[in-house]
Amino acid sequence: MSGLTRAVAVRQRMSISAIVEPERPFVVELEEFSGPLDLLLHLIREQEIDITDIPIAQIAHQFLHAIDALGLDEAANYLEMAAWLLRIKIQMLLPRPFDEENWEDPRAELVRRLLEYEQVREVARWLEGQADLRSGQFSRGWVPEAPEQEPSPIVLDLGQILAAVDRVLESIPQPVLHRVVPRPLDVEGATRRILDLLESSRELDFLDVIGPEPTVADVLSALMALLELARVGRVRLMQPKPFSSMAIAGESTHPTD
Amino acid sequence: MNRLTQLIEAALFSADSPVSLSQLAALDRDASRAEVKAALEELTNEYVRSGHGIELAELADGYQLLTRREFADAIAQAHLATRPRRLSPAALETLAIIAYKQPVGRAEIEEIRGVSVDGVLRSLQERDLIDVVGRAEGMGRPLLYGTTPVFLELLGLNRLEDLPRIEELSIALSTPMERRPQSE
Amino acid sequence: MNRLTQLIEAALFSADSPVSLSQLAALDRDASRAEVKAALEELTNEYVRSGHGIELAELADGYQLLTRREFADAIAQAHLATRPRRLSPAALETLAIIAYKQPVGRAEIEEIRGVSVDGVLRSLQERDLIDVVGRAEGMGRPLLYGTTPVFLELLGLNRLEDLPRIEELSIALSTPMERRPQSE
Repeated sequence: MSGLTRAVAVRQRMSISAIVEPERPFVVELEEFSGPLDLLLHLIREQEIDITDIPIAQIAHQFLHAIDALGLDEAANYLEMAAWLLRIKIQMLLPRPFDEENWEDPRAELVRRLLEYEQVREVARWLEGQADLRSGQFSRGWVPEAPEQEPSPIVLDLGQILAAVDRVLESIPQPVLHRVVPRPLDVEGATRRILDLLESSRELDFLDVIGPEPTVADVLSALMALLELARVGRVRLMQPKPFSSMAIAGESTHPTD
Repeated sequence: MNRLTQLIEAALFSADSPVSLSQLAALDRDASRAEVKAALEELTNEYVRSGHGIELAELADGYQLLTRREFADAIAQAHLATRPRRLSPAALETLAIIAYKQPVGRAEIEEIRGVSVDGVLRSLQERDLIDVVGRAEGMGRPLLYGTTPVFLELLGLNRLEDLPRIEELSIALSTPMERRPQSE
Repeated sequence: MNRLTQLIEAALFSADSPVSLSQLAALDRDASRAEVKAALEELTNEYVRSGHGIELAELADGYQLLTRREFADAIAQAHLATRPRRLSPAALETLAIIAYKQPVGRAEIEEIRGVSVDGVLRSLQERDLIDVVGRAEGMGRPLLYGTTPVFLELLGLNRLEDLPRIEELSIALSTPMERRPQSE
């Protein structure tokens, strides 16, 4: 029996060492842990540590390492826990008073919270089992409209409305002073397209360059690409007469690259 | 009833629309169409024989379990098929905005909620929880909405001033909903 | 089956959630509670005796017809009905705390779980598993949450007292979840 527990523990340790492997710093497995207490319990349980006597320096170190490896080191809740662990670690280093009886273990509150959280998890697992059991039974799928009925009464209470107000308030975005609309100009793409076209024909019309059914962004992108290509001497731009379409000629006489 | 009949009964019960013969046949790959048909017949007979409140109906697009017609009135009167409806979160949020910002136009509500509220406004109006209370100045003179006496009644409030003040709500607010509700 | 049993069967069949005893009694004003209970028992027995695919379940302080567990896979595979989405660990933990400590505010839940539960609370509320049941005294008068009948329905429980007693949990604690769940 203990062999099995052992095997499970070893496997879990392997999993955590995979997580903290330095060469995989960006394993985002946030979903793995439902919070800092969960991660902490995981570290404690996989090493079969006595929860009432946590080697705080070791655990604090592993916790910091794990949140760094998991990319959780910017999540406030995890940072808060890390800070707490470090504080307890320091408190443990302070000299104890002579009368040990009056010494209050700095880890006491942590232990209390861990145990409380474990209890929550036990209930959560029970709830999950119940929900699974219940989901094996379907209720009536199709419910007929009642014949010729007054519209059904509406239930509404103050709590619901207030909760809705809270939700609305929370969702209100910061005041927007001005909006910058990103223009999807693609000058690089247009440049590539123009150079490709020049491969097959020496002279182009502007209409060839912008393609069929161009958007404003397409036209602008093509125009800016042409101006840039002209500036570096890759193309020559000509307009035979006022308001006529622009003619584009490749400048092979200018072997810049 | 044999196992296939039980399975078909359970499937018909949990489906949300009539179920075709081929869908029923897909329930058990070992069952032939003839066996499925025989099971349907067994089910029909069982409901008649033991005198049930439901029956198996064959409709154009498949099979469906239905309550026997003679019970419809009693059920409707007991409001079982029409249980009190709760408002959706979307409706509640829209209602909350109107309660605190009335009179308010659609554009302003949509700006706060970040989604179109067309359908929600209509259904709130149909349920008599809000009503058009006027028109704004300016382009297109948009309709302005406010809450109705039914709204107050459902909340058990005497007047709009009985709504909690925005400052009392859990989230402190910097800007938008600073206005206190005004009674007309 | 007698007429009252048929009527009750039809009524349970047309309801989309558990129906309370008093709602069932309202179906027939001539029927006593004892007669309604006897009819429910007859219905239960009839489903067992004739071997039906559905059964009568007692949950969320009411009665509901449900398919028998053994048919769930076949029905789901034939796409005639879908099992509800499973709850995330975060949602389950939050529900566990609310179930045992209700009415409880957000701050207390967050302290126990060690994380912000804002989004989880909202989604549990949208799924109708929890609801605001009041407001605490003191600063900001925070909202207090409790579980709903839908929560019981989801878990197949009849009432909150069916949750495991704290003494039955393997991790015994002196303080935190000392309160026994109270039914409303």
